Amino acid sequence: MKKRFFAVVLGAVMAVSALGVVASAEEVTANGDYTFEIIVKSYQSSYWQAAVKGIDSEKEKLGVTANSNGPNAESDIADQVNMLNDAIAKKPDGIGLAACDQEAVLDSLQAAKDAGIPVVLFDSGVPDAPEGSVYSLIATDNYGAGATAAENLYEALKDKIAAAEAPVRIGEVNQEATSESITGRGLGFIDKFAELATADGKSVAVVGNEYYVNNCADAGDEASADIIIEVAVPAQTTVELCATEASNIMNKEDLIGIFGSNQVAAEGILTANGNLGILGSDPETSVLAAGFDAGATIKAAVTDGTMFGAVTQSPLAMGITTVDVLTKIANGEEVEDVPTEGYWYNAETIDDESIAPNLYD
Amino acid sequence: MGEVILTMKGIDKSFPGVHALDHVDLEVRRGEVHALMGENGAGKSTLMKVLTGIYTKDEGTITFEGKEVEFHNTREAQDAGIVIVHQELNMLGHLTVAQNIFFGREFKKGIGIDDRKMNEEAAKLFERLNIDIDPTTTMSDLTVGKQQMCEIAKAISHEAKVIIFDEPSAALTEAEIEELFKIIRDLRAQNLGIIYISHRMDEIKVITDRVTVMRDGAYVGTLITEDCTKNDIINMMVGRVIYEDPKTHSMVPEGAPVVLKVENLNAGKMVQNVSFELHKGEILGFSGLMGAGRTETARAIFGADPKQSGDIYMNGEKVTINTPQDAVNHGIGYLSEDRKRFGIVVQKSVAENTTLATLKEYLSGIFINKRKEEKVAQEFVDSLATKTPGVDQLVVNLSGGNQQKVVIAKWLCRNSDVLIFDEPTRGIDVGAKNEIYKLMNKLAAEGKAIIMISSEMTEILRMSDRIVVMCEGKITGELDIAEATQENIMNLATREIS
Amino acid sequence: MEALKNNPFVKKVGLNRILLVCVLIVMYVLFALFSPTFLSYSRILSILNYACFLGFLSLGVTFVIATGGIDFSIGPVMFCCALISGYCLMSYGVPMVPVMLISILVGLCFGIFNGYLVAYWSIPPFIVSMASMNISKGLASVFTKTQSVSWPQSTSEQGWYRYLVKVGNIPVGLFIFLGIAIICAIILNKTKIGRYILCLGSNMEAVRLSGVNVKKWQMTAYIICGTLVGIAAIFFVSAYTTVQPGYGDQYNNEAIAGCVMGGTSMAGGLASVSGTVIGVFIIALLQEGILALGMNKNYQLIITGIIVIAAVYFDVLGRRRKN
Amino acid sequence: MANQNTAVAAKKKSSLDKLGGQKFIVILVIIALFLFFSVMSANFRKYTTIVSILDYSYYIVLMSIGVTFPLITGGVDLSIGTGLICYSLVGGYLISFHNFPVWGGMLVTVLFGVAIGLVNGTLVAVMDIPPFLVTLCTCMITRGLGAIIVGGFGITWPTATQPGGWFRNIFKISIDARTKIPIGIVWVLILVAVMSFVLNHTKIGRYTIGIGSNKEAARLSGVNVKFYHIMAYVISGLFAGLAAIAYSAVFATVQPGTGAGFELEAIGGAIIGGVSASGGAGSVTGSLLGVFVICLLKTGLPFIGLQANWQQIITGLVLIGAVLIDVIKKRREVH
Repeated sequence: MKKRFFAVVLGAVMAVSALGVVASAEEVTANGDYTFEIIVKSYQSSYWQAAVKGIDSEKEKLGVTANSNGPNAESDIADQVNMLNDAIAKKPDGIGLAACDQEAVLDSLQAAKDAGIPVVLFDSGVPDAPEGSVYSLIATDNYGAGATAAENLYEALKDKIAAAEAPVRIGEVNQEATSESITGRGLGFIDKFAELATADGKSVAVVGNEYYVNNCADAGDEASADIIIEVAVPAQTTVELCATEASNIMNKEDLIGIFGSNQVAAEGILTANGNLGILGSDPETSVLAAGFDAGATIKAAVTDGTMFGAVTQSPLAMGITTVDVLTKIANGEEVEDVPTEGYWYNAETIDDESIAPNLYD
Repeated sequence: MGEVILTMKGIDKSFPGVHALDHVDLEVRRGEVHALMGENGAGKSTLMKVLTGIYTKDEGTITFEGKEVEFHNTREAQDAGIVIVHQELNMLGHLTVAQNIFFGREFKKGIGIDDRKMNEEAAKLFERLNIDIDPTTTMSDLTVGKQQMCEIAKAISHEAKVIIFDEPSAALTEAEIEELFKIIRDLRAQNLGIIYISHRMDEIKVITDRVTVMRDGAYVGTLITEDCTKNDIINMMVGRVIYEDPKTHSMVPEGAPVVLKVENLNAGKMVQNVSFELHKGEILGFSGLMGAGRTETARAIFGADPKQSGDIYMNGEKVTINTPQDAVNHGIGYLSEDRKRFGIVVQKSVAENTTLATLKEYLSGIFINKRKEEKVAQEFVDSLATKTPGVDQLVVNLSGGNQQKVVIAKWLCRNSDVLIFDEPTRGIDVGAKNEIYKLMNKLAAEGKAIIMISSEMTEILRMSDRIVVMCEGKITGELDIAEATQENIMNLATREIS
Repeated sequence: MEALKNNPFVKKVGLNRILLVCVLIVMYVLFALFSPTFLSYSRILSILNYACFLGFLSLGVTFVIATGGIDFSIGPVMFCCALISGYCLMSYGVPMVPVMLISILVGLCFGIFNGYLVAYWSIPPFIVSMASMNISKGLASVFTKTQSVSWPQSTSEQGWYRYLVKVGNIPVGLFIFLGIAIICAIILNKTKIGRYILCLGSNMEAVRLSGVNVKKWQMTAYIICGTLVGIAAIFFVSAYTTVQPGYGDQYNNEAIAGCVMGGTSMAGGLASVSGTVIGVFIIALLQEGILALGMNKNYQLIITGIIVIAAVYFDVLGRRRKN
Repeated sequence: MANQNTAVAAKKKSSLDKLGGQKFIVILVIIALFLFFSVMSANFRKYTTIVSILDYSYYIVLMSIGVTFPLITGGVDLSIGTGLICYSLVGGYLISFHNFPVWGGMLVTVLFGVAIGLVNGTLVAVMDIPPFLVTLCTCMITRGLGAIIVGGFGITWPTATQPGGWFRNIFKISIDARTKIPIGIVWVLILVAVMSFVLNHTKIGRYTIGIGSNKEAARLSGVNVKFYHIMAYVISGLFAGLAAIAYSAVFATVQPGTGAGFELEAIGGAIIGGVSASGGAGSVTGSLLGVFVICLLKTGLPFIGLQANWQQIITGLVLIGAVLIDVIKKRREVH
């Protein structure tokens, strides 16, 4: 049966089922001519375009209608609220939503509930959503995904850290300090890294951007720490400012690893490395960089070893699952929350069947 | 003097409401400097604009070098060899002298402009003209006089056969005028035809060969300069002796109090040590030629431009006037010569313009009481006989005379004691002029003190109770209306070359 | 056409404005035809959400453009107002009413800053805008430590402020906006402030020579604009609750577009509050309509751009014909 | 005689003007900033940091060279920022998805810029619409257009190791992983020299200044004012296209919807460098220097540990300061 799928979808679903993302392997069929409205966070980024791809392929498979839209940037909160209201006004059989902001959509969720339109949230949750408005959460665990990066990076750097005589530095570049997904990844990385290091008897301090310093589990003491995690956030979310912040950290002699928490930040690190040339895959001779998301540049960097590895989430699978869950709700079936997580990939695993389909250009 | 190079015959030109040129003739020969004279508004500039293709003529013929010609723009005239040195400078301040001279016809070198050659050519021109200007200087760094020289150089660089000088000396200093004359004589020696427009009688005697006089858009006559006297020319210019009820004596009652007194006012080079008194109920005429400093004096008194020194007394009390606000608060109103730029807000209605200076009086609470505003505006429309479909009409749609009335209404509304009329009838047709005159007389009779700046002799003689004549930023004389004649005013207004 | 022009009603209301209303209606009908759900009431509410805060911005910039100036710092300044006041609310526990005053005050301060630089220091408005755009973004980021601020939800204790936009299904915001628009129209057309602002935009020198303190009134226009931007900030958060530092630029374009579309001339002197209101509704309608047709925001940008150019070109043509 | 007072020779130039005026101050500011950051941060002094600063400044420098022309005519071009992204997206899209050779994509990028410049110029010069509004609208239009054409995806031009990656060496030659030669600065300087020549020694430049200085006088001199007015915007568009290539060469992925704000850095740089906001005056070299002030602030402030957001506030104040010099100078001249 899987052979009927497009090649892309095939891989994606394999990956998804292999990792138990879809609760069961049961086949979804649409019992009617359903119409869904699906709103992503930003219509203009590769990550979300990949999600839209998943939505489009699945809707064709199921023979339902799913209209996807999204604001131009994840910061256009007002635009997304308008889109959501617009979707409610169209009275679809269900709405899929990746909310840009947890607070701004609450009224609209209430309106959807009042109108009897089921909402499925994907990518990001809305903790204060009105009771009964959200039927299912296909959540990406950003905090966990950040932790995944930390685990892998720590594993590779473990020996170097253990052997270090002077304090060493780990960098982290976050595009901003406002959105739930970025801050989740950033804090997940910091907390996990600190946890692992502390378990090995090392002390950790977090310095840099106030938000991350104040919100991590333990900011520690810079003067006495063995490991310093330095967090940088640029003034604007443009790539050259990310790159500037990255070069500032990467210029420090005691740096052994660095993490960029989304595509822009990871590419900023790579852009900065274009001049510095300090990144590589061998912890003894170079600085290890961990990225996030995919895109041609990051994929190329991982393949050639410039970037040690990266975490990707599976927007494609997420898109597919969203349509599946919406269809099920429309069928009148019971649905549950579906957790998704981030996958670590590096030069060896980048072509694996379970990974490759999740890496978009 | 050589053969005839340019003949204009029977040139006629009308604008809506104005017959600007009435069958005017002009003949210029090679190697002559031909003066074109006449009062302000006699039609000299219009004639030259017809010649250089800025205006198209309604009737008449222009013959240039034996062929009948008609130019459609300045470029065509230039190409034929007729160029004009403008009164107002058409310069590009950010470019250098040489770049200005050759603007629009640069020398090329490959893909670029050959600035070196342009500088050389400009230097050659200046050499030919005996002018000491560095062609690489930025234009805005030059004095007005030097800029004028550049304009002349530019004109000559066009291989000109006829050059028109439109009031070239107005902004020049003594020494510069000498230089200019030398240049003009050189050009004459090179067999060019030169038309020279000027108000300065003495210059005419010094530099020109023949004089053509115009009056009220019509041709009066042509004289050989050598054979005539200054008074001959003045008589031709002012020839018209008949004008409606001229004042023969001052209408100001004996012992009328002094309302405004100005002492030793200095503001730039155009206002030097100006002192005068203005009485209640008096119309004080300010006469003089263009650029004599009358407008500048008025603006300095009004606080529109900064002044260096001088005291102003209102009703015997010394007052400080630094901004127009101060002036208005002390009861002075100023009606600018350039209504469109400084007088009215064209996109607004008659009523809005009328109350512009007195808006406070039309406020009910925070709102403008439109009914009251319109009522007052309507009163003024009635009393001034302003022709407008209604007080909500936009001023832009009114004729010049009616626009002027709106400005007058603005100041009457303010109940100003002193009104400065700067060229009150410029651009206004004859019928409306008379109304404005009547109005001014009425205002004076009501006890307003009026300063009237006018370049029209008839206007000065008709309206003033007393006349102050200015020349080159200074007051050169003061005449009671009883003793004033066109001739003695003109004598005071023109300056002997020392 | 001539007959239409001379019709007393047309004359009173103005042909342009009637055309604008027609455009608005035609657009609405078209959207309704192509998208069956477009006529629903909830959609109208959604349009109004957007029109409200944008309307305040547009009203504000109308005053500035009336003087012949420009202010394209309004979007970021609006976010700056909402961020600083929201931060006071959420982090320092300042009560709601003072918080709203803080928002307006911040807008006012930017208005004073812009107006002072333009009027008294003669710095071109374009450059002042650029500077205060940077400064407002930076200031907001520094103040909130680069954090986005989420104002309280309707259900929380302080949530009553959200009733400013709508109570249940009643679009209170529309009434407040129209109320303030009427006040603005009164200020612009019936008070000394408006009279002087319009006149100085048309001919600053003539107004100065009438003994009016033009600098003061020029600055006043910017102050009014700043105040309205502060109000816009309140309406933005009451519709959308969350603001992020470093953004807001896109609202400049839409606010200026709405104002210019409504017949306010970039050259100054001509401004119409009712035109601005209609222009803002056109933009909000367009934004909603594009969504209803299933197109994304990009099409809205393109269509808005073309409409504005067309509107201004008709204005230019009209003036040419007059001359 | 009284008139002798007026016979003052040419206006005296201030000693500042003799040294090159505002440009001189800007050079001093650049040196001062550079020294300040170097002293404050050891990492700033590194060669690699300088290469980075240059990398991140190319596209702004190129935009500011172009926008200098409309600014000198007394206009402005706000469409260059979003335009840059739009052109780069379209060019990269053709390379990645339609098998265009890299040079072909670059050509399309530049030509697209020229086309938008032509539209701007025509609307401004022929249809008499205020430049601010025209370019505000084309700013919105290019923003939408770019995203629509490529279908919303971020576009990556070929990376250095991929076929076609040679174009990334246009701006930076890699000797090895750690040694780079910022060759881009050479091209930028050449372009600055060329455009300085165009501005000062060709008809296009001469008439651009003429239009900004006194449009009516330029028209009366028989110059085809409309054509040259359009050309100013075409140049601006052309350089936005070149800036798009610089941007694509330096940065990895071009994201649709970005680019707003780039134009303000370029215009701000030009104005700091002495372009008069009212037109007529300005120089390409001045714009170059002005942009470096902005870029130094942008890249330098993070190095001294200042919160990144202060950079925006400081940039705003610097801008006002730069114009204030001009305003005060003019006031002095009047009195």
